[in-house]
Amino acid sequence: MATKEQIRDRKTDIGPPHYEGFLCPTIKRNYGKWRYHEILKPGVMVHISETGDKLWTVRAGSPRLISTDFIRLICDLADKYCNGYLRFTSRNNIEFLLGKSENIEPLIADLEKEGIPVGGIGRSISNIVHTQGWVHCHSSATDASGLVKVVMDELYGHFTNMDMPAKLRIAVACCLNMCGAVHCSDIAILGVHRTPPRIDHEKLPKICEIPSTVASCPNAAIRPIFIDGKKSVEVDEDRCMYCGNCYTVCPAMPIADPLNDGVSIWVGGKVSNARSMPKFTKLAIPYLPNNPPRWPEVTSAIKNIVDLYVKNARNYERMGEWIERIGWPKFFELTGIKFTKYHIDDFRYAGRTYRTTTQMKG
Amino acid sequence: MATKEQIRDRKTDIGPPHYEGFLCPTIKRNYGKWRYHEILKPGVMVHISETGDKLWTVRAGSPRLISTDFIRLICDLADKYCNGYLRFTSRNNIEFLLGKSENIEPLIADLEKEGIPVGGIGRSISNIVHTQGWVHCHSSATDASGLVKVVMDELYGHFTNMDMPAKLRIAVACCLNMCGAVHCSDIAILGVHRTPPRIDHEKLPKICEIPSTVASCPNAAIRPIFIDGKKSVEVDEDRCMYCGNCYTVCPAMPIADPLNDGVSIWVGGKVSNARSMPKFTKLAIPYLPNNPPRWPEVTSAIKNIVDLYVKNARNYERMGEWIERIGWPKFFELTGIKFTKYHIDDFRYAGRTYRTTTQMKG
Amino acid sequence: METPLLDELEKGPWSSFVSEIKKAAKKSKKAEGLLGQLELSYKEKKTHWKHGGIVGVKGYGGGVIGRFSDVGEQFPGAAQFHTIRVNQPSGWFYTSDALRKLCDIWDKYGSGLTNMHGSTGDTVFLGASTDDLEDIFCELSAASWDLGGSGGDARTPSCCVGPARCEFACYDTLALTYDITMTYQDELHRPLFPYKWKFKMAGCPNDCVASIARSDFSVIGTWRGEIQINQDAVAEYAEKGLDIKFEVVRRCPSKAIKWDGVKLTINNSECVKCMHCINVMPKALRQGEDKGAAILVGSKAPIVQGALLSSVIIPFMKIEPPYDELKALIRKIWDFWDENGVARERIGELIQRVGLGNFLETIGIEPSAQMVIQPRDNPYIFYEEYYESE
Amino acid sequence: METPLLDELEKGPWSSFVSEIKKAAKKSKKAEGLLGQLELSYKEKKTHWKHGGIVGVKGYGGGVIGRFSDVGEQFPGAAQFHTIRVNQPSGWFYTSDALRKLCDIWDKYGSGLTNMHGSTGDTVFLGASTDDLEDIFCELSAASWDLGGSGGDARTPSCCVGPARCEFACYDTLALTYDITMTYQDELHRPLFPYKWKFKMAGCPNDCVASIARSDFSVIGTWRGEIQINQDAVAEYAEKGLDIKFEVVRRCPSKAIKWDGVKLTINNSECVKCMHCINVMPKALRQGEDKGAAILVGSKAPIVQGALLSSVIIPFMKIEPPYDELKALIRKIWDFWDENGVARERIGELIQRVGLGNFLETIGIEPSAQMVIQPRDNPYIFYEEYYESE
Ligand code: SRM
Ligand code: SRM
Ligand code: SRM
Ligand code: SRM
Ligand code: SF4
Ligand code: SF4
Ligand code: SF4
Ligand code: SF4
Ligand code: SF4
Ligand code: SF4
Ligand code: SF4
Ligand code: SF4
Repeated sequence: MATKEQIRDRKTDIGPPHYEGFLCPTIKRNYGKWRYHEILKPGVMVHISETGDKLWTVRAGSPRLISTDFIRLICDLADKYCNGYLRFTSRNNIEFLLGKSENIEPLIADLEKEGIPVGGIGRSISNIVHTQGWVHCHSSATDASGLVKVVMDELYGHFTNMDMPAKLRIAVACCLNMCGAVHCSDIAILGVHRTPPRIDHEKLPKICEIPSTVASCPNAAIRPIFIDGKKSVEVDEDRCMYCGNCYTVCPAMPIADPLNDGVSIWVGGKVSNARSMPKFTKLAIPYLPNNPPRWPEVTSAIKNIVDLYVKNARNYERMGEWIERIGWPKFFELTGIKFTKYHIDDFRYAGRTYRTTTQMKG
Repeated sequence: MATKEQIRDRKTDIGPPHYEGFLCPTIKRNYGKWRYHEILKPGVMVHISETGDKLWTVRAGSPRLISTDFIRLICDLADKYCNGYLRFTSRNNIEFLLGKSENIEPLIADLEKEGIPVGGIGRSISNIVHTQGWVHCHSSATDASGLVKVVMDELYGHFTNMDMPAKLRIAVACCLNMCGAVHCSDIAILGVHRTPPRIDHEKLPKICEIPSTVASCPNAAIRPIFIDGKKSVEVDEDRCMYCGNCYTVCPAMPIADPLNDGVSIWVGGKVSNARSMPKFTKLAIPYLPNNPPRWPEVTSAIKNIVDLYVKNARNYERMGEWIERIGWPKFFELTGIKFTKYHIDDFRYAGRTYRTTTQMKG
Repeated sequence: METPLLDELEKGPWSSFVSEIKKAAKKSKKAEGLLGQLELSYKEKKTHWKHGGIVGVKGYGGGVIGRFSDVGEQFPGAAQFHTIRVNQPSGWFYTSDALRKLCDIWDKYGSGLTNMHGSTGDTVFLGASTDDLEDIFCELSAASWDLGGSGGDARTPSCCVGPARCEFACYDTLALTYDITMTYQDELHRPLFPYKWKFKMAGCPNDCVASIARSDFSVIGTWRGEIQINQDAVAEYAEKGLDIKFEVVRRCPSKAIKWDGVKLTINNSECVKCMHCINVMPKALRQGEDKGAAILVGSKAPIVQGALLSSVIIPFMKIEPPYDELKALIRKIWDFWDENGVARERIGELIQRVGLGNFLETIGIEPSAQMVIQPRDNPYIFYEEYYESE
Repeated sequence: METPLLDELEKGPWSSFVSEIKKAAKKSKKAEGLLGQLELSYKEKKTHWKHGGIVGVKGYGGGVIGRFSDVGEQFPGAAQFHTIRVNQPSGWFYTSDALRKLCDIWDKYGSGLTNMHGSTGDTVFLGASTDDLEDIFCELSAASWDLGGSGGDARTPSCCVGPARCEFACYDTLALTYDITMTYQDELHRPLFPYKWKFKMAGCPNDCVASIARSDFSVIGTWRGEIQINQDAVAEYAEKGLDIKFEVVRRCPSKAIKWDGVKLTINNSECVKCMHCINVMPKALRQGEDKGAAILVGSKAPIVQGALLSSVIIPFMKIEPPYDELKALIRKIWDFWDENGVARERIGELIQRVGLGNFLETIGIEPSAQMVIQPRDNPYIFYEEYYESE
């Protein structure tokens, strides 16, 4: 254990190492001077600088939850082919940065040998942005890593090929907190609770602040009460929409419920400002059962949506752009997903989602 | 005065006369059989039936607030040229329905002699839909008929000609109750109060119900209080946005204030489903002074907007469609209207009006 | 009487309401009173009408708006100046005889001033005295006229000119309006609703009666199936100078139209029935033959919770007498409103409060994706089914 | 240990996190504990982590997320399984040496399991025991690493690859991220804010770091002036089979592009700088030369008041060291938030609550029409100036 002295003497507030120390010579030379890029094949692109220099990138998929063994492995590959320089992407892929094009094929061969997929660049499905799930979070309604694995197994060919109309970004979040960008993804898989929190009236007064617990509810479903002379809270079950926010604030209100927790599917969000404005993801399927280890209902629902998108969307048309072109009614018709009252918004901005026009297809 | 017997014997709940009795023979013959129409010149159109019959319409402007003399005059003209058949439009114009085209010019000549304008059909500015104002309403922040008169004087040539890119619909309402369709007009002139209601604590308890007075406020600005032991209410002036709804519910809270009442200008709404969906009108000018009898600030502001629209919009492009094409920043730039914090929404759906994209011109 | 300010409003080319008041003032003390009071308002920049005042005719709860002057002593003619809302005929069609009869009654008792028409659609008599109300109503009734709505009732329904003179009417707006008006005479005359209720009937998506913006129940004509094209007439429009590519093809919101200079084709499954192409070339294009209407509910002005447009609850319904399906729907909505609405809550606000989904469920309509612009984007779902552990 | 359910997740082509846990479990009791507990979760379909628990290192309020198992007796390795958030280098660039050093430290004390990276951007160590926290931090610090944020503080800023490898970067995202991270070390390590605060820096409107969706303060590169066109390169794309009319011209949201088969022209005053044309033809098109960024604030996930996207508060700002203007702005916003925010209220929610107009006024930014999609459509205006009667 660290001694008092060690603790006293250690440096604080030093921040991360300066990034410059991690840039390969080609990047340092051409920093800010890149002219254009070309995508050469799945997972491989080259950036050309105004100096004439070129930098090749090979992108490899990672399960994100990785062991130090895995890290050491990719370090070895980086040493072998890139003088030890590598980076990660904002979607948790690994990027090998190559100064020489000759290294591309051998690197890919090595990666394949290790079972590490190469792809995710251009018009493909990139890695799934995801969260902790049962691996590490108390709040989770499902597992994130497992869902990612089974969905990526299903969609593998769209990572290793560029056969999509446009980029397709999938995200998984294990509860409504939505760590990540689930709320703005082409497809989002979201863990949901579906029953109200259960209140531990014994523990609650001891470990929770009543006013902040009451205030935590977005829908004013929590009221302070007295139980056997002790302060506690009660939940108006008709107003509860299972967001779990009270549980975040007060551990004595657990909401996990194996029988009813599950997964919802959302579609059509995006982040980029390209062509259309950034969009929120919208509800496609309100509930699918938690069926680990391989969630067959989820994978087949996703596959159905992806297949239809691939078949029907135009080039460069993101999922949401495609759906808006064909219209939501058509999306439900094509996918065979039933439109229910759950699909009709009833939160804050609900009123502005109703159809206030006679403009309708069909 | 009506006797008890008369009152007892009169018929109730008979509803209006059946419309069939008011349809001219040509209409009766061709009811539901019209094939198409042609606009022949300003204020004149012809409808052609599948039977081959034709019906000519001459449309004339009316100030809506009219005397029986005026009605008798148009009745005489209808007798002279249309066998006594005529109608009014949803925008308060008079339509003479002619079975013979020979009658068009003499009718128009007679109308002109009487100072009644002919026009309003097709790509023109039609009559202004308006409300009561000082002529008849306790709630008014301005006069409606007067504003209509001065604005139509200014825009007269656009009623009697078809020189607009598309239809342009103007509405006037004398308070936020917006009797009419001010909230969905190409241009709306809206009377506004700008100071909180003044409370008559003497009268209030006697004539108003406290709970419904409190409930009337959209912004929860009204609280019940006791004044000298008597129940009354007080207004949190910081929360009041001068909607006047409390005054509607409680006469002891008058809101009219000659010094501060005035007029606001709104643009870009529409009702039809043609091309774009129906749209609300949006704020252009938050406040112009009440300057009767001829409101020069208002007429010149409207003229400015109309001139720019005529000059820049494409055919069939309604005001709101034009503005959306060029963008609101451009609208403010072209018109020279200052964009202020008042233009930024802060009511219910405000959040969805912020610019959540980097897509911007300029 | 000197009215220097109002006199300014007799200048300029547009017809002058001041001249109208003056004409009436020549014959009526009431109109004269109004003229004086209005001049005062123009001078002081404020209204001189007092708030409300309950007046009416026996057996009716609505149809008359009480109006008293706060300067009645100065202008005795304006002291009592109530409005009588006379239920207009469907489509605002009249004969000169009928109009003259109305004028006779009004000249006898009132100010001689009218609104042709009020924004809801009524034939409006402005300026009656309390004592004359019953007489006026007796005479109106004898001449086959009845009062319109006011207060928390079904207001006077109104409609566009429809099949009487318009080729675009997808159902008979006049007939429906008359039928609805007659069917709901009780609801129209005796306010029992939480608040006002407005019906408006438009024959097609052009919505010439602005129903989508200002009626609790909007019946807007539309069609299914293929737009019928007369290619010769298309060619004729083109010859006469219409730039079909720019004015029609490019303006189609669903990009459903093709024009190769000779032939116009429409992809009807894409068409959102906006009317634009038909509006521009009415001789060449006709709506599909399966006609009916979309039913939308809930539009209103801003008070209290903000302005609303009507929203679709039935994407398509056939509209044919005796309109049973439509009336059953109206009844269900009224029951829902009665049960759930709070005072002064319009149906649109109530739907916003309880959620469109719950509303549809209660009145027994299957939700459809056509009813929304987009599905929800927030995850706050009120799941209703769940498994119980044993 | 038997893990029949998890074993199913070693099948299929995508790399398996289960295999990773197993690899770690070979060397670490902690990882072994996790494996067992996770198998149990898969069986019971529920999490076995307890809620929170405050742990940390001395002098820091954030950077460690306490995590305790509720089946710690069954799986002692998992009993304490805290997260350490290590502040990643700008742009997630590493050398193998640096990474190996991190692995060494982590193998020594922890589970050997990491997230490369967490959704906020940190290098995440999963599975530390309370007693080891100080040691780990000492070693990290000695190796020049520091902790990231957690709790009500400025979270670890992150950025896209930017000028390091992207031709589209309109400002130096890495430099700004580093500078901001260093400037606000105190705010990052000692939670004093009403709630979390996230910075994200994207070099251009493509927003490869999803800043507009998940950062309280989004700096997104953009430009002014004319897109530079290399007509030869355009021709080259066309020759190689790009259908410029369909893929570029038609997809331009502002219809600003013309292509006659030989020459491409752009109406730059119409262009909304969406990047699409440039994305499709990076060799042929380059952004205008006057580069900078738009500043947007307020995006977040749904809790509590619903998800938000960031909204524009500065349409264009030059982004150059020492970033004084930017930092002055940040400070003003923080002051505003400090003063007005309630507990657990993100800046975006606060702005929604007080209104964007009031927010701008308080922090001294002139409102501009660029900041909204449309002006207000409701008449509920809080007029602030008025005349007093004498
Ligand atoms: C490496 C990375 C940045 C980083 O710092 O890590 C990156 C790199 C590039 N992005 Fe990106 N983007 C990266 C995440 C993103 C994200 C964020 C995300 O996915 O969470 C977005 C927003 C996605 C969204 O809208 O939901 C993003 C939206 C884009 C776009 C716009 C796509 C569109 O049409 O909407 C482009 C333009 C394009 O692809 O032509 C783009 C283009 C590019 C280019 C071509 C830029 C360049 O010239 O170098 C780079 C290679 C593209 C590729 O992967 O096809 N990048 N890019 C990220 C790789 C993630 C991954 O591993 O897959
Ligand atoms: C007579 C009237 C119906 C009635 O029952 O009284 C009527 C009659 C016709 N309307 Fe209308 N509209 C009438 C009020 C409206 C309204 C309501 C309003 O203005 O308050 C609208 C909605 C306006 C809006 O969107 O804000 C309306 C939107 C249209 C449109 C769609 C215009 C657009 O492009 O947005 C058309 C189509 C067109 O003009 O080609 C149309 C077309 C027509 C046609 C051509 C229909 C026909 O074939 O007969 C009629 C003559 C048009 C004209 O005036 O140019 N009518 N029309 C109303 C005349 C009002 C007046 O005196 O000016
Ligand atoms: C006379 C008329 C205006 C006109 O000059 O045409 C009118 C006049 C009044 N309206 Fe209206 N409304 C009139 C059509 C409308 C319309 C248009 C429509 O019906 O198509 C609307 C907008 C649509 C709607 O219903 O929302 C309208 C929205 C209001 C409102 C706001 C209602 C809301 O929910 O937002 C109020 C205030 C209220 O109800 O408390 C209101 C209240 C009033 C009152 C009764 C004033 C009050 O606060 O009690 C006005 C009586 C004035 C008077 O003394 O003459 N009036 N009012 C219209 C009725 C004439 C007729 O029967 O034909
Ligand atoms: C580890 C991480 C997920 C991951 O697997 O990557 C994570 C994990 C947690 N997040 Fe998160 N969030 C993580 C990135 C995010 C992001 C994405 C981002 O930062 O770009 C978001 C969405 C953006 C945002 O901030 O809104 C996010 C939105 C939330 C929220 C909802 C906040 C909101 O305002 O809506 C909560 C709940 C809360 O704050 O009460 C939350 C709360 C949590 C807690 C602390 C659980 C809790 O209720 O206290 C989770 C701890 C899990 C654990 O034990 O490991 N986390 N969280 C991410 C941080 C790793 C890192 O430092 O790099
Ligand atoms: S999304 Fe929810 S369950 Fe998943 S890591 Fe974030 S807070 Fe935990
Ligand atoms: S789960 Fe959400 S909605 Fe339900 S009581 Fe808790 S905070 Fe309120
Ligand atoms: S808009 Fe207001 S002031 Fe004008 S008539 Fe209607 S209620 Fe009266
Ligand atoms: S005027 Fe409107 S906002 Fe002001 S107190 Fe009255 S009801 Fe409330
Ligand atoms: S709404 Fe349609 S049917 Fe009715 S008058 Fe207008 S164009 Fe004709
Ligand atoms: S009716 Fe409208 S949507 Fe349909 S084809 Fe014509 S223009 Fe297009
Ligand atoms: S956001 Fe722009 S600058 Fe940054 S990596 Fe993506 S494309 Fe390049
Ligand atoms: S950047 Fe976007 S808006 Fe600008 S010209 Fe290119 S495609 Fe059009």
